[in-house]
Amino acid sequence: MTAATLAGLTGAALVGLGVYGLLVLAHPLRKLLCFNLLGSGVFLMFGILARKGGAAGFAADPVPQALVITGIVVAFSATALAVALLLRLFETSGTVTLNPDEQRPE
Amino acid sequence: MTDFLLAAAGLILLTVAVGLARILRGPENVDRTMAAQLLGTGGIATLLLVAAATGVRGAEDVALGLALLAAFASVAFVNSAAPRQDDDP
Amino acid sequence: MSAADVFTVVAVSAGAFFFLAGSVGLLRFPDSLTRLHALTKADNLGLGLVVLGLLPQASGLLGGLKLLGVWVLVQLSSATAAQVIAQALGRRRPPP
Amino acid sequence: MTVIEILDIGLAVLVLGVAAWTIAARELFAAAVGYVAYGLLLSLVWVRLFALDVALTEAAIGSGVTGVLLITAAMRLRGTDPPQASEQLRPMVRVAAATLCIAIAGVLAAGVLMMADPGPTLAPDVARHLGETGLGNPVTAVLMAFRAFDTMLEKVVLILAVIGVWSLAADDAWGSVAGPRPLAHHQGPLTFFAQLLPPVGIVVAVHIAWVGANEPGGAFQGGALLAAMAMIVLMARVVQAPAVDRRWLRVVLVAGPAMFLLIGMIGFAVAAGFLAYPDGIAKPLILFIEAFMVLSIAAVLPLLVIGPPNRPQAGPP
Repeated sequence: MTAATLAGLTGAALVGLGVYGLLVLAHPLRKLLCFNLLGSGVFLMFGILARKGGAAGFAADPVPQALVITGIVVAFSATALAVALLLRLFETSGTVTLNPDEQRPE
Repeated sequence: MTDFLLAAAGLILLTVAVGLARILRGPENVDRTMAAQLLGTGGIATLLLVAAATGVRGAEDVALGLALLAAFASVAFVNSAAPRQDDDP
Repeated sequence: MSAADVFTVVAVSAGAFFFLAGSVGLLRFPDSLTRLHALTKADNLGLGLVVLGLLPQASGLLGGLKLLGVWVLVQLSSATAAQVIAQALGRRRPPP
Repeated sequence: MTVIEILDIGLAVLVLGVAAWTIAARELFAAAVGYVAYGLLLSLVWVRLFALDVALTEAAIGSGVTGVLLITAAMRLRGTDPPQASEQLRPMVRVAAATLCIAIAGVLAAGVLMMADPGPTLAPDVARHLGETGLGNPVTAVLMAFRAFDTMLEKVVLILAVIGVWSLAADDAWGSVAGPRPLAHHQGPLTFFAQLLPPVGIVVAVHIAWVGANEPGGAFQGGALLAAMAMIVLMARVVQAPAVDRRWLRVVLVAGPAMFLLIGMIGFAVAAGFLAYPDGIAKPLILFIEAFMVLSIAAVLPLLVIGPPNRPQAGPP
């Protein structure tokens, strides 16, 4: 098995793990972490596309690599915005849930 | 020589991975931060060894980038754990 | 095997040993400060010896300088990290 | 089985193990530290895929900057981590979710295993036109020339994110300063570190941005490392971040995409169209745009990490 196939399988498993965490975990920050796991799994699957598309003297196809670089930066900006929203919610309400039954009386 | 470098890389990765059990066990956040710090250094060593063995171009620059960021997690932890008497909530 | 290769094997093996020692220390030592001691050994000597061992294999002068740069930067980072972690520990638990 | 295969398998197991740990961890902080470790291991995987540009981006942004963001957030949200009773899922739901996810991962894995080898590729097209850009690094050529429109809009996304974060400021803090306050007197190892590392870091960052034309590296990676240096200085509380209503700060923020757009427009007049570069001077133009992009990225990333301005505006001095 080549390093590329192995990385692709790792990516597939990471997507599964990320979706599981998104569904099951309650805390929004944990959900964000899982969103990032899911994203990096997708990026790894791009990685196997790149490696298997290596041709014309390049070890890996540069186009999927460029897509992944763009993707990492965009995923970061989305995460940063979500963290800012979450911290602001915590500041104003003292809790991190939007469920009205769970808002702690303070 | 190639196989030796790769084996050394694998061994270092394995040992720092065992050290990662400190992230699992804690007991305190300081211990977890230390495990991340060890993984950072071990990761750099692994990267250098793998790069030397596989002859991939430009790996020294990746290692330099990682080395610049080596204290990042620890500093972030200490900074946010510091007493905030003069800070806003 | 040339002399340079023997040097690489010896130095890299010694580096791997220090990483092993650091990990074992991090796991087995009883409290945070002693674990910190184990961590810094791995950071300094482990990576230092690996870099030293890889120098004969480096691609040219610039490659070698970059390797040394990596080690110097990690020295600086790990020394700082150890200091601030120890400070954070000391702040929380004042000596009796 | 060769040594490299064992190493690859070990690395994959480790990546998956740490990922599973960040999901299973009881405490928020442990999960955040686990994510930092995960990002670092992932950049090793990218090195094994011969994608050094991605490895550098993942190390700097995926692990480093995101790690600081998550660790800081986890520390601020201490005490919120035990899930409330009604949000605990029943075991049946968990099993159903797990089954669904195993199915998703299985389908994706089957896709990976059935993928043609060699797969579909645009590499020959890139190789054919690489000469026209004058660049030696194909990834930079794709980012800055062949898919320049994407890269430009991605810079705009970063600025939109900054606007989004700033707009979360409380009314009385609008236009003021974000992030930790500087210390009154500087001493100790962290201050020393924050004074010693950035000069070295700036040299390395500029080096990586500059060699990006021909070797792995480029504007993203160099900019992210510069941003990391700015964050070290902020976290060591040596200086405070500039107030968000400073004009120069806003100019720096938009410099990258603005210069990209401007030169793209000039392409209408002197080359084949929007974002086309005239023959012969493509490389200097690309490096010129990249210089501004490095500055913008270096400003955007720390601003996103330190969050909205959080101190009431001080009166006029």
